[in-house]
Amino acid sequence: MSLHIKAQVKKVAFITLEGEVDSLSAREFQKEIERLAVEGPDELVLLVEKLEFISSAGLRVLIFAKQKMGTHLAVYIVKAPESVVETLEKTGLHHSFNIVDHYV
Amino acid sequence: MSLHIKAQVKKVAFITLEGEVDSLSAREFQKEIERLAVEGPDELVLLVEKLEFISSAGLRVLIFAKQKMGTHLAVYIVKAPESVVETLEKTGLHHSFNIVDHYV
Amino acid sequence: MDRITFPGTLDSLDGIRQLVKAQAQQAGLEKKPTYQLLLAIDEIATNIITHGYEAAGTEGPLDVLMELTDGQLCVTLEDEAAAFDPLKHQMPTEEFFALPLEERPIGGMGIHLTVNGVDEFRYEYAGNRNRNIFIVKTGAADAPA
Amino acid sequence: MDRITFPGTLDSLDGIRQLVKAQAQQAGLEKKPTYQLLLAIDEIATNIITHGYEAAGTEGPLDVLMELTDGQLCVTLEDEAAAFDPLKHQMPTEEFFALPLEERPIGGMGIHLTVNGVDEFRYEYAGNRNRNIFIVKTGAADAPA
Ligand SMILES: Nc1ncnc2c1ncn2[C@@H]1O[C@H](COP(=O)(O)OP(=O)(O)O)[C@@H](O)[C@H]1O
Ligand SMILES: Nc1ncnc2c1ncn2[C@@H]1O[C@H](COP(=O)(O)OP(=O)(O)O)[C@@H](O)[C@H]1O
Repeated sequence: MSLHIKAQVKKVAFITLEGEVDSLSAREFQKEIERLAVEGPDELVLLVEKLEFISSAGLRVLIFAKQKMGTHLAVYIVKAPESVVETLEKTGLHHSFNIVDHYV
Repeated sequence: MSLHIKAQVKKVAFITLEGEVDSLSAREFQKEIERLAVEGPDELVLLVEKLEFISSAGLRVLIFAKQKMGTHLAVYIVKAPESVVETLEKTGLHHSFNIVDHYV
Repeated sequence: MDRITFPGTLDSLDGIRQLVKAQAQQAGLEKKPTYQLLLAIDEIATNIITHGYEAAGTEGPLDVLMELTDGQLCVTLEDEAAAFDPLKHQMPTEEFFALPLEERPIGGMGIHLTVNGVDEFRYEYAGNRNRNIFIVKTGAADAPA
Repeated sequence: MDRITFPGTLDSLDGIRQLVKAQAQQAGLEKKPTYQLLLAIDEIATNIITHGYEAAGTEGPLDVLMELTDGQLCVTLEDEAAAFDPLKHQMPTEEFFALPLEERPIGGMGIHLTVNGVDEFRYEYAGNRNRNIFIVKTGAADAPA
């Protein structure tokens, strides 16, 4: 039995969201996305375990992120509370984002 | 309740090791580390769920990785099988590496 | 029925959520339907503020009225912006939500989430005011028999 | 007792592990002590090949002898490199392993893992050959009484 090695370096953008994203606070979220987009990340990891609320204004920022960073960009939504998952499903965004318990 | 956002971009080196690392195959492992070190990653993530064997020659490469990429470099050893964890503990390397089930 | 008046600006959203949340908790509404109700109200309130007042360059009030009757919680948002019936707006189809993001318009999710988030959603226009009405079944009768 | 001769080169390590693993499985040795035994043998075999033969610019054989007796598996590695008793080598202390990596020599783990990986480790020198002997208790008697 031999050794198989797979190696790669990725630029990963990590964003932790805690609290509530409504139309007002979505602006801060968008600003962070714009700031990170400049660095040209390969993947976007959203840590949302403590995200208590997100309205469609927040979802728009998620879509904006893909458009800004490239639609091929893999986005991971980590530890999304049930209600957040439900909203992503109702709006079809679960097709475009990886809803996971862990990034890696 | 307001929104708290934490954002950062990290260069993450991912290495998947499958199979057996002995003194012979440790050389391939070391070459990959050297190759990745050039890119100056912020963190090193070793995915070792299917690592079936690692001798001290492999552990030396781990130590080499820290010395090459900077001892401040955070190294995550993800999903290490029990025997691998035991070897890391016996050699005190669990003090210097993060032995975890998930990176994030 | 209490009427609480907020300014029709985005920084009212947080207070409106807190107000309705407190009432929903008092009504014994479960966590999930409470979340869906708050979301629906947030979506419509946002539309009133941005599409109703801001886009027209006007300002105005956003009133919240709440009524707890046997087995249901009724929340009404009232505003003085131009008449707009969300239910008359072309709703996105299933196909829309299955589109890849590149081919999909960025908006159009708010009314969809509203209508799908409450047991009943109604719109009325009366006395120069839009009335957006959200009704959820609380499952529990208001007063024990 | 079978004797299997491998060339004293690093590409023999894989075959040695497979050989010993098969024997350990036949002996009914559990997964964990089997792993520790393979590790111990790999460490000493590596030392023989690199420090014994390669460093001296010589070549030579690496013989594996295995013996399964009542309740124990005994594996012996024999080589013709210069005499070296691993047990006489200064073993790293607890303090060594607690040192931060910057302050710690990179090697010195092999003999430590060997001695700590088997129930008994012995060294003999006889007939111009190093004999490194690894003994593990299999827990099960070889033949049922
Ligand atoms: N109160 C309102 N006044 C005027 N137009 C409105 C109002 N509410 C919604 N709209 C119109 O309906 C569209 C769909 O609304 P919505 O589903 O909430 O999605 P979004 O607001 O994200 O575009 C809006 O883009 C807007 O053109
Ligand atoms: N067979 C051998 N012949 C000569 N020297 C040896 C032999 N085995 C081990 N040594 C010496 O003992 C040292 C410690 O060995 P070990 O604990 O396996 O760590 P490492 O080989 O990683 O340095 C080696 O560095 C080497 O100097």
